[in-house]
Amino acid sequence: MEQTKKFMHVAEVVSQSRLTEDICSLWIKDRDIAENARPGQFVSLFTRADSRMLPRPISICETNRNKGTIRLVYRIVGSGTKEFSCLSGGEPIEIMGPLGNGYDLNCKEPVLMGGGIGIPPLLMLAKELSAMGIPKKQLHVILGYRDNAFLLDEFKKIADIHISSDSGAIGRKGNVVDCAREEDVTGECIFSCGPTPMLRAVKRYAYENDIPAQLSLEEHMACGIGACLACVTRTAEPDEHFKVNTRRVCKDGPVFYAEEVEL
Amino acid sequence: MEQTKKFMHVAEVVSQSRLTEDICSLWIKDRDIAENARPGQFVSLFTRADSRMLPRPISICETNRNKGTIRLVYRIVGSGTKEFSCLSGGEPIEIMGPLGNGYDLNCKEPVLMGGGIGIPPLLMLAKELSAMGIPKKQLHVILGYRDNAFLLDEFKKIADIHISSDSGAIGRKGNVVDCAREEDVTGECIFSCGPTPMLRAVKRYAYENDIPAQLSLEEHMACGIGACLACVTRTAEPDEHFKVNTRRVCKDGPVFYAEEVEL
Amino acid sequence: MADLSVNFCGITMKNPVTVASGTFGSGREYDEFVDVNRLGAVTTKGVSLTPWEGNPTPRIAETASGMMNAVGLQNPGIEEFLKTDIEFLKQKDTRIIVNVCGHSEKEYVGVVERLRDEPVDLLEINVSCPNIKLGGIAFGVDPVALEKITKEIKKKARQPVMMKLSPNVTNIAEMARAAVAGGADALSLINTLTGMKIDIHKKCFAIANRTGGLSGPAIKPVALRMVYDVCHAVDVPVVGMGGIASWEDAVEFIMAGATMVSVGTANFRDPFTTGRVIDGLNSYMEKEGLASLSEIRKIL
Amino acid sequence: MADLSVNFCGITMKNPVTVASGTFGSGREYDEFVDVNRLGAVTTKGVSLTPWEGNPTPRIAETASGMMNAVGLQNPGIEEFLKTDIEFLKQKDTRIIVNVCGHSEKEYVGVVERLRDEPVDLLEINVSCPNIKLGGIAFGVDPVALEKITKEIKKKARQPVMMKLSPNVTNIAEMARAAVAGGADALSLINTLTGMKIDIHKKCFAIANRTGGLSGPAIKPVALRMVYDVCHAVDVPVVGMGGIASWEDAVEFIMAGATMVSVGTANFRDPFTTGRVIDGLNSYMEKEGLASLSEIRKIL
Ligand SMILES: Cc1cc2nc3c(=O)[nH]c(=O)nc-3n(C[C@H](O)[C@H](O)[C@H](O)COP(=O)(O)OP(=O)(O)OC[C@H]3O[C@@H](n4cnc5c(N)ncnc54)[C@H](O)[C@@H]3O)c2cc1C
Ligand SMILES: Cc1cc2nc3c(=O)[nH]c(=O)nc-3n(C[C@H](O)[C@H](O)[C@H](O)COP(=O)(O)OP(=O)(O)OC[C@H]3O[C@@H](n4cnc5c(N)ncnc54)[C@H](O)[C@@H]3O)c2cc1C
Ligand SMILES: Cc1cc2nc3c(=O)[nH]c(=O)nc-3n(C[C@H](O)[C@H](O)[C@H](O)COP(=O)(O)O)c2cc1C
Ligand SMILES: Cc1cc2nc3c(=O)[nH]c(=O)nc-3n(C[C@H](O)[C@H](O)[C@H](O)COP(=O)(O)O)c2cc1C
Ligand code: FES
Ligand code: FES
Repeated sequence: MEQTKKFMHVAEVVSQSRLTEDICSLWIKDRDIAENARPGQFVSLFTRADSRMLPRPISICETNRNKGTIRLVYRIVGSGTKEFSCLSGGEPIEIMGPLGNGYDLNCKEPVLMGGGIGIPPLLMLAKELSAMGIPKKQLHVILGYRDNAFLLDEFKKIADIHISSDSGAIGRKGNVVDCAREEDVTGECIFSCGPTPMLRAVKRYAYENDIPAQLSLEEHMACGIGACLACVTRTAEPDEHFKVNTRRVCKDGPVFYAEEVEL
Repeated sequence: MEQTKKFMHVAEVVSQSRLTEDICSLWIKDRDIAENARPGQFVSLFTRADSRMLPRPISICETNRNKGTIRLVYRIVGSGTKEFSCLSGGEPIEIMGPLGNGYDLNCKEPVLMGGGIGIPPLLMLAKELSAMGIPKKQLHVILGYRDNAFLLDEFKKIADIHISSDSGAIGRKGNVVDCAREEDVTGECIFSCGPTPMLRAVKRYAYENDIPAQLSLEEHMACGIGACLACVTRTAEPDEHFKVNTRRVCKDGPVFYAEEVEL
Repeated sequence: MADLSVNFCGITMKNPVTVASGTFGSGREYDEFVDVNRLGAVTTKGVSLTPWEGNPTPRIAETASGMMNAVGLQNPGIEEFLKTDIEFLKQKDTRIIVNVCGHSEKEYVGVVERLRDEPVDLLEINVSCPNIKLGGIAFGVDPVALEKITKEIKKKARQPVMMKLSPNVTNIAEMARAAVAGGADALSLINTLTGMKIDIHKKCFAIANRTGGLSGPAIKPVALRMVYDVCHAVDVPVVGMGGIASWEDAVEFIMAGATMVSVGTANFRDPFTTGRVIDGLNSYMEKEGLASLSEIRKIL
Repeated sequence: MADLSVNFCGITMKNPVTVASGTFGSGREYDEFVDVNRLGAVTTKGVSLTPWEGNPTPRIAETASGMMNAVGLQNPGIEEFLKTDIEFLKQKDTRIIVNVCGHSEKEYVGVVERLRDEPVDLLEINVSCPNIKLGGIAFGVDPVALEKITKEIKKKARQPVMMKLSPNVTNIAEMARAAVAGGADALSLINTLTGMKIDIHKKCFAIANRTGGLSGPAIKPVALRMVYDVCHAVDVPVVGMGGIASWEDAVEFIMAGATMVSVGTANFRDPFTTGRVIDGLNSYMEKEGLASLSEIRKIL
């Protein structure tokens, strides 16, 4: 995918709410990012604390081009996300984006497989695919939760939904791949985002079923734009420029074809 | 003076306002400190930023024992005071106090000499002296400003006021000692707080006129309670415990008799 | 309550938490905020044979997530120290670690001898003092000088001797080995990193002494690396310190190999830090079902 | 506009601000945020004779007011570097400082020779690389090794040679003198301090490489002290770095003796930092009425 222009702004928080005990939904006003973002891209959020030097990468969950706003859905896991969770409407936030490549949308019958906090970017993807004309029953979405569901109703409107959870508290007990197998969900290509063990399972599943799969990866980041080489992932083939078997998640990714990367 | 008990609280900001462009007046609800504070004592204010490890010492400018509140008046000079200046009613603030010894109030006709941001603690002192029965015309206050006056009206109600400023913009041009000389202000003892060069002049003036003077000093502090020995000032005589010619501003001070210290 | 006790050089400490020398006095002032009896041990400020003046002020400056100090080891000398500080501490139910400083071997040894019959549990030798013979260079940056002074001190000491290592060296493991070769019973680290700050408006050094010792969370990564290196180079017990401000920090140091931990600069930001660290360690042990902290010590 | 230009080893830099190697790539990625033409110079990431893989991930971790990295000098090797990075930079109106790394004298010299006829203004030699012959210990912590490698490089270099010093040493002035004795035309410092972080929940090192290099505002006091020491020990020009995030920080380093300054970790927090530093220096000079930055250099 060709690279999009990146912006860095002090943007304004529109509103924030809680989806579950520890998952927050944050709307931010940023027309440039809203207009340029593609499904699978992410932003860097900067914390206010000057003791924290590094940006937090968060996927774009939704955009509203009319209002010029973007939505981020994230789990509170550490110092930065805790700080973000206290933001409310009107407050400023430093943001850089849109970053990364995003998914390749060319697909007639997609299967979206999202686990945990990998689910949010799939919402933007599903909406975009739906807007491109893919009918609800051909737009398969498998969501894997830890325990409590979130964003579920929004997917239900446009997609054929399958659910699993670690605990079995909601949907089938197990992960998204177990769910795909047991509910026999198939399609033309897979789009996935979630924790690495899940992506590993998706990769295997895609290989066994000979379906192309795009996986969105996570790595710790510093620059977020490809300069520092903090965020590489191992690849099957040497990188064209770097000559070694790694590629940058922030710039060459976060989305890779399953066969490109070694997880 | 015997030591008072110290408290450390997360207190609540009652309100804040600006007295001049860069001088703030902050009321904080803290019953323990309000009830125990004496004129000349100070508090340690802690910043929220976890990159800033040290407390900011700020003198107590006024207390309201009924409401259980204290007032701090400070100038914005750096990172910490800048942060404090953004506080508004209802917000939490970490505070420790009351700290230090405070002034010895035993005096019939006091002369208070305050310079710049040394003026605020003299307000509490003047109020206390006034409450002890010292009539307005016997309560002399000389205030030295950089340019803009602050707290002036509050002093005017209870004291005989004389004013000087560096620029001559308000009152007499010059410092508080020039003003005392020129307006022939005398009394039984001097209470002073202000920048070191001014205190040096006050010390000389007191010596020449043979008036006892109490000076409130400033030093950079870490613990604020006498443990770390960051904040010492040179003294004429060896300290009883430490055996060397220094005393701690945070615990043995901030108020010293002029002849005790070498400025 | 989990069993937080540790054995340090044969001494049982009720928990592994002490304070970093110089940041807590001898506990008298902090007594208003901290129940000193809760500490595993109190480590006193440095004490020398005679009263020391310390440096001119400003003695401290704030830095990003840290501070610098050049207090210069001001102290009233050993006699007054025994009369006031030890007198105070011996009434408390906590172990006493006395931090010792000097300008020459003779001065160190003098203090150590004077402490022989006092109710002191452990000696911590601060070798970051300027060494008069070596032209003001600290004892603690030269392995030969370090081994020698350790030997001299060990000859006269009744209590176990813990050498406090300076981080301003190329090879901390080499320094640890030198101290142990000299007979050190334990090691503590890190002391402060030498730093500088300039007041660009006044065009002068922010600290009168020009340089100061950097401490606080800023230096924690360096401290942890050195504690790890030392614990993997020698077999004596270690007190780890440098930026510890939470129980999580304490666990990091224990996992790196420390037997005890000291809270220093964090006391200034929050005088209740030691209590929070002890409580946090207790909950952690209960949650993880640990019978002893040795189960996580040096697991990496 | 004040005259911000400085003369560095005979090269005129339009201002004293460059970027710290490894934090800015070769500027291609930052070009979207920063007008690379405004920089006095771009210092490239480290380049070696052949492609280097770098370390496994995680390669970085955040720390209090800083970060650690163990990228491990991943780079495509000198040939690809010339084709892409130098090709990009030579179209810009800025000086080019190439950071060179290697595992052996031969590798360093190989890169330096290859750069002889390229449009490169200055060579910065990163001697913090693991030295194969010395069993993986960095060239930069042993004064004898440092002097020797400087000599070998000087023999073959066409451009001025700047040795980049490691702060993980007992005596930075001694290292500076060794580099100058070997013929160094300039020095840059500091590289990162070795640190460690442990993930106590996963019970593993936060960085796959175990240790990482600490950088950012946390280390600024150490960096400033070392720059001061070096500028007062030797007479070659110095590029100062370590935690610089504002024009005030830059002035501190210049007052300590630096001729140029590098912005590193701060680029991650705010990609516009270099521009802010340049603008701030300009206003400062105008306000203070300085004709040249040399008026405040080394005034302390
Ligand atoms: C491309 C990408 C997209 C992401 N999208 C989302 C999302 O939409 N929703 C969501 O909840 N989370 C997402 N994450 C994970 C998110 O970045 C981390 O949860 C977050 O950075 C944690 O920050 P913290 O300050 O709360 O945690 P801390 O542990 O305090 O962070 C310390 C440092 O580690 C980094 N870090 C910690 N965990 C991760 C992680 N899992 N991945 C990368 N860096 C990490 C932080 O950025 C920071 O630099 C994404 C990660 C990547 C790489
Ligand atoms: C006993 C005492 C009473 C004081 N009372 C008042 C008051 O009533 N009103 C008022 O405006 N100011 C008062 N000051 C000065 C006030 O403490 C400083 O202005 C304030 O600490 C600056 O903090 P900052 O974060 O804004 O500045 P920064 O420069 O960012 O502070 C950096 C560090 O230096 C210390 N510091 C800087 N200036 C001073 C100073 N002048 N004295 C002591 N430490 C300093 C800070 O506490 C902090 O640790 C008093 C100082 C002392 C010692
Ligand atoms: C104000 C201050 C005074 C200190 N005085 C001493 C001392 O007297 N003897 C000593 O060995 N270390 C002294 N230190 C060093 C500390 O004991 C400790 O080694 C260092 O500060 C690192 O720990 P921290 O980051 O938790 O503060 C002092 C540190 C500070 C901040
Ligand atoms: C991610 C990262 C990569 C680095 N890579 C290199 C490098 O390739 N060569 C080098 O000499 N220094 C490298 N450094 C060190 C920096 O150039 C600089 O010396 C150090 O980070 C201190 O400056 P700072 O605090 O401003 O970042 C790197 C630093 C970071 C943070
Ligand atoms: S985060 Fe810097 S290259 Fe990806
Ligand atoms: S600030 Fe610690 S003794 Fe005064």
